[in-house]
Amino acid sequence: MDFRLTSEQKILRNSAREFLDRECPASLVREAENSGTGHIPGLWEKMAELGWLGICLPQHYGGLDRPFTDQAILFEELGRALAPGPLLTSSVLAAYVILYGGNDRQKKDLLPGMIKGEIVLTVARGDGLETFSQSSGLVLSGESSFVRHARLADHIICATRPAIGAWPDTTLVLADTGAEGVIMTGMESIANYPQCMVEFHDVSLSDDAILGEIAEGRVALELAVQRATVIQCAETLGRSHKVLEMVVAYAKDQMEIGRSQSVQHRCADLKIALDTNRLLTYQAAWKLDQSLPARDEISMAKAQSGTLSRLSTMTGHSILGEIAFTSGHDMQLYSNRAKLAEANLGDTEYHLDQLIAD
Amino acid sequence: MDFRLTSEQKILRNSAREFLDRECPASLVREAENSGTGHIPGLWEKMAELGWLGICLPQHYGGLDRPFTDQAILFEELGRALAPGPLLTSSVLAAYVILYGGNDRQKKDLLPGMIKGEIVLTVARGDGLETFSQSSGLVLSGESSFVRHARLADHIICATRPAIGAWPDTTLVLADTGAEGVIMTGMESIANYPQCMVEFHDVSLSDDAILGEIAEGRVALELAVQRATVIQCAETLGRSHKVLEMVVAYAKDQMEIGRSQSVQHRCADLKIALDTNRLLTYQAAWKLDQSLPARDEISMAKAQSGTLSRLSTMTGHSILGEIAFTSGHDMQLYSNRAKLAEANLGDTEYHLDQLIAD
Amino acid sequence: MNFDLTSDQSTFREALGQFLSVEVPIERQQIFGGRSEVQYQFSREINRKLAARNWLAVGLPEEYGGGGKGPIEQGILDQELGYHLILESGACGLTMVAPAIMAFGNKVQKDLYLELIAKGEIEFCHGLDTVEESNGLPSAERDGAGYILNGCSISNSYTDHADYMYLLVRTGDGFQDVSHVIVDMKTSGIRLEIFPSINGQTAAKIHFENVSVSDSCLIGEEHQGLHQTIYSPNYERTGLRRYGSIQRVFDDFTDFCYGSAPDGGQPLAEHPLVRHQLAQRRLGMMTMKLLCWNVAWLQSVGAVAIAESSAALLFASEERLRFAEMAMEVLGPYATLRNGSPMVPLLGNIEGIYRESLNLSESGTSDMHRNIIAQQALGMPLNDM
Amino acid sequence: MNFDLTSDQSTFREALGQFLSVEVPIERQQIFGGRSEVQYQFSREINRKLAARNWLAVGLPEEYGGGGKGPIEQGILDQELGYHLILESGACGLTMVAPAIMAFGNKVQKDLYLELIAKGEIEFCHGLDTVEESNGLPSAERDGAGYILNGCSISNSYTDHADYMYLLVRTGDGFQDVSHVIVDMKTSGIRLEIFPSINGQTAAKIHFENVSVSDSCLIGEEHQGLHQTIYSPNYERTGLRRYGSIQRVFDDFTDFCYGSAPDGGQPLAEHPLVRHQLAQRRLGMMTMKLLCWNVAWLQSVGAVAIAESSAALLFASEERLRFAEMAMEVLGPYATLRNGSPMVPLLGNIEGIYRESLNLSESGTSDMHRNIIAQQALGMPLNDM
Repeated sequence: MDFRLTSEQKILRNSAREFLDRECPASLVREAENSGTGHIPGLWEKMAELGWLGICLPQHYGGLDRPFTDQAILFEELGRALAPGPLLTSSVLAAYVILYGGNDRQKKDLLPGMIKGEIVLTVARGDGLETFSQSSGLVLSGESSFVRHARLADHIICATRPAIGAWPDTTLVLADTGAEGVIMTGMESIANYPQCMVEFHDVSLSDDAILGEIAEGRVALELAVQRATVIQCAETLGRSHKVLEMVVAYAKDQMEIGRSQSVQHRCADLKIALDTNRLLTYQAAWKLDQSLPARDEISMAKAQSGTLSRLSTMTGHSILGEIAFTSGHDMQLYSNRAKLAEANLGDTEYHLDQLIAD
Repeated sequence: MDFRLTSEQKILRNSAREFLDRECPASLVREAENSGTGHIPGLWEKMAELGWLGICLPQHYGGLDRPFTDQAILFEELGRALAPGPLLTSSVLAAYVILYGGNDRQKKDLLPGMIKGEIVLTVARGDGLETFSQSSGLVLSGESSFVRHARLADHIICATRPAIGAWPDTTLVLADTGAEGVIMTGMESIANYPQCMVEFHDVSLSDDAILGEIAEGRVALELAVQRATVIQCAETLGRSHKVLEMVVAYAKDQMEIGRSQSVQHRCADLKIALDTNRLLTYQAAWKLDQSLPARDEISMAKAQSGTLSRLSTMTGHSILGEIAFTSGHDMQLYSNRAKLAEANLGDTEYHLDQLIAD
Repeated sequence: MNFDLTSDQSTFREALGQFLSVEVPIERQQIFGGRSEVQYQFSREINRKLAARNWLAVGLPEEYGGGGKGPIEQGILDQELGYHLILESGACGLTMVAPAIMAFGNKVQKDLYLELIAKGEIEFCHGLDTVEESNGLPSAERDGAGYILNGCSISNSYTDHADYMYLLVRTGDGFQDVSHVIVDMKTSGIRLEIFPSINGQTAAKIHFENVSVSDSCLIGEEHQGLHQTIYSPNYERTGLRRYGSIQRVFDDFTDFCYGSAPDGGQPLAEHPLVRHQLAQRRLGMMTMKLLCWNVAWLQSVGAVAIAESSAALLFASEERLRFAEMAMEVLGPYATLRNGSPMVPLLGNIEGIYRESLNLSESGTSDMHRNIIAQQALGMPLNDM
Repeated sequence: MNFDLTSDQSTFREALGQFLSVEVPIERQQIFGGRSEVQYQFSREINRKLAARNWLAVGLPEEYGGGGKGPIEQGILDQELGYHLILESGACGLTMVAPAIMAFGNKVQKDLYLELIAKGEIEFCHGLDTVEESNGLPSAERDGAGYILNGCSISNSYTDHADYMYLLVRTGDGFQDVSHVIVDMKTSGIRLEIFPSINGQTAAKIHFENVSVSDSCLIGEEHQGLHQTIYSPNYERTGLRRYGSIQRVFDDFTDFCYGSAPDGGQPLAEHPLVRHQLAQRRLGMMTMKLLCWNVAWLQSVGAVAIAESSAALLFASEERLRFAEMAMEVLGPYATLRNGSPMVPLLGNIEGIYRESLNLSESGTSDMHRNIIAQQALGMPLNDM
């Protein structure tokens, strides 16, 4: 039993924090929010140079091949800084789908470019997509909503449903965002988060577009979702931790508030929830690193992550007061993003349901 | 709109409080708890003399014929004092079943004696009882659990189920506790609350034993349950109010505790819950007094009553500390009874369900 | 006891409902989280139309252009305006300044302000303490027949539209030496620093630099500010306006849950957990309503309702957040969509009310309200905060 | 990072589980809410059998009869004993007194007490401050080569069985002038005032009237009591014993919900709300487990874990109550039944754990724990309480 970071991990954490303090101030977060793309290319290139986009991917694709736990540590810091860009979408969820579901050529075609930051990937899910065979080859149709960073992406990994008369299970295919028949409509969201409804009007696919085999995509998708879920928890953990730091700093600065027992007790409750989430998140990450079954541990971490999000939002806004309600204050950047994270990859209700589904 | 008590009602409240302060100290509550019967005959007689057992019943049966709201006021005080005896069971639930379901002769036979405290009634419900016709007459069989004050009661009002080959709806019958075939087994409960599992082994009933008509007992039972539910809320309200008083008195006495913001804020939250419950409970009582539909209002009051109970228990025990955990302290008398009240006549979950059943 | 309106009050409520259903098209109702100038101007127009019927200041005496009724009628008006999602233009003047002038103002002040307030012609803002500064309030130094104001104050609604500001100023060295004044916003030396809020509203810091005002700005006696705040009947907010608006979004949301789901599937309310949460919040809405009406009723019998007002405002702030969180959870990712997006449910009002609900200290901090309840209603001693 | 036991630790845990499954029949397990003398004596017997294997004081050095292992093994033992619902006889000596003697005691004290503790031969109780009295602690006045104790102290477990008491006494006039002593309960002048608790346990007030003790009762230096309390590693409670017992009742309850209902109907877990609540509490149990193990692990690396211990104990108190309330609610009136009643579910352990859970201050008040976390972990200033 050892709940500490290794010294290598501490270096990773500290260097990430230093980099982000310097390169990703709140002003840049606002700039990304107002840009319409939710993306800052200059920052993205620097993160790619640091190897962050491939931190856990195999070295022969250009990755750093570090343990999965390290990715969680990195995303704690990214969450803390509210780093913009398709980090979770492209470098985690999509990357793992390719890694677990793609064939060698697809990995070689996509992963090195993604790791270098030159290719951006996203994932379209839901029950609205299907593929079927025509004489000309495979055809993709239907629509998917909440496709993150779709406008920025080069390729969309589409999880297409098993359909009567077609495949018996999920088929994963790659669609180019520029292909004929792909239509994107922006979905205005909290924090101006960049996501789209994407329609596929009988988009023709080459045979190379199938990730793995027809009707065999479910396992790869699930493995990728599991990892992305833990990373989403780590991101929330970092974000919530920063909220506690803001509140405590404010309370120490305003002594009348800092000495208030009520304020202190709310901070203590947030601290407990944070420590809990850290233990739950790293327990799940460690299990994945050990290739142990981790479904329940992941669901526990993500379920508690929603509770943590809400508690940090309420604690922050109630203690920081009305000023935190103005656009100029950083707190609202955190509380708006909290809702995106909470709803992403299954919320508290969903993951509690997973815990008793048997 | 007028949320005040009338001056008559204030007199009722004050005189009830004075009487109970004098005649029903905590020592008597403990005596009742340890007696095995949960009953103090001397106190019972005095309450009967005051007319409390028939406060809302018609004058020609010996009742005081006061508005239903007055019964709620009275039970706030009884709850506050933890007054022992079959008050809610006999003088409220059973009395209203007789009033709404019985024929003139049954009312004359039972209500005056009940009001004088000479007859004790209880009610057996559940799906386990049935009546059927035999050549010799009506026969009652089956078992019912959680029959309150059964050992003390003279008669048990049995709500018997509609059964295939028998009646299409609930039939209410009166069984004598001394009749052949009636077997009672005590159910040891929290706070030594006196309740029994009662078995009826083919108990023969006279035709007079049917309350109202065969298969027509449901409405009377529902009306009685509605009123008893509001009265249970009032009882909880009084009990919870006393807990707040104990805590505030303790906090004022121990200035270090009284000045604690955390203690004050917990007291404030309990105060809000109390005020809320008072408004909800009297809203329901007032609607019943006005013969307005009150189902939703009753369910809201009882649902919030459970929340109030839990809050007062937690507030009391957490502020009063370890001493409240000892048998010699009054707080535990309150928290144990809170659980009986919470489970009685539908708990929070049940009444929330009622609110959205449509 | 009586939990109902009188028949006159019911008639007023019906007539008002009739009026609003005609006058307020759905597109002029507030979209939560995105208050706009258009909506603000529309609310002033509605106010003037209400005033034409003597309904706007329904609780003020008729001689000042009011309706000559009481706090119950005022509560009915607030609740209905809230339910029709009209922005709170004029609210500061009607619910705070006018009662204060009635109770403590002189004849000149009554004549000067009350009718204009009653007619919806002037907008007030309310100056609050600044937390950051030790002193918290602007100072008012005697200067001949007037005062010179220096310092700053915070206001959280419609400061940029306000004609006048009602605020506490420090008129002496003692802790209690504070007084209420009314200041014309056009007076020279006043500078606004605007802070846009995340719901489209603006907060502002008002800086006073050697602002010269005459004696006549003082409401009541000098140094009586705290006394006025504490002992002014009808001064406490009932919260009925806000309650009305939250109830409305709750009702819309409930209807939505009983219709088909955003993805076209089974109604959300088919799920037992959703129904259970709807029931919990329905109880919360009723609680909010009763606590707010409790304040209005206390005002109607001339009682001071400080702790009761705190209970109503605190509960409403917390219940609004509970409801918003619950609705966000039930709608999942759809709840993160804003008005204008494809697939957005309920005009984006759930995302909007979530952001509104983050303004937890809108009507005072939760700590302040709990302190008030503990100390005023339960007689507990002062604590450290 | 590593969230697992070493293979040696796993082996120990398995052997212990094997031992307990043989030695502890179901009827000797604690019935919640009704702790009895029989159960207490049984737990002493188990302790002696564990001691015979060097398992009881598994964390103490072998030279004192311990197992020579560390806090992780101690945690395994606590958790398993808790899970088998063995009463906490000996716990005060093992988890509080022995570590203190190891850290601050002299050779004589080590020889005198440690082996007896390790063998389960002596029972300690712990004297706490009395809230009611301004001073809170008994006074110890110098008297030749010893002290005279006067005043009183509170103890909440097995005081009537205790051979010795470990307590803080006031050894000077300053706030910090307090010292730890061990007092033989048979010393003349000690009088017990017993307060039966509602779970069958007894609390006691221990009165000291001119109790004469020798110098040798002092643990470490005079006036070092507070320092010892704060800086003693391994001193903080992990809460694993209590966690084990709560997890056990939760597991039993979960099994019960998946079987047929008390009234013979569908399993309670068929209801979506019940399943949802079971999932919430399952998460709560995991949280409790991780927070407790976090303390044990910190102890194992020699770290001081004051705030972490407070977090674990506070969370466990609150989670126990949440679980008890939830289980009471799910079982409805059946939950109010006590062991022995017809139709009672789970030996009445739900009604019992409800009453146990009312002892919210068992391991310190929630205010105290939150103060510690805010001040020790977050560096916030002292507050008024």
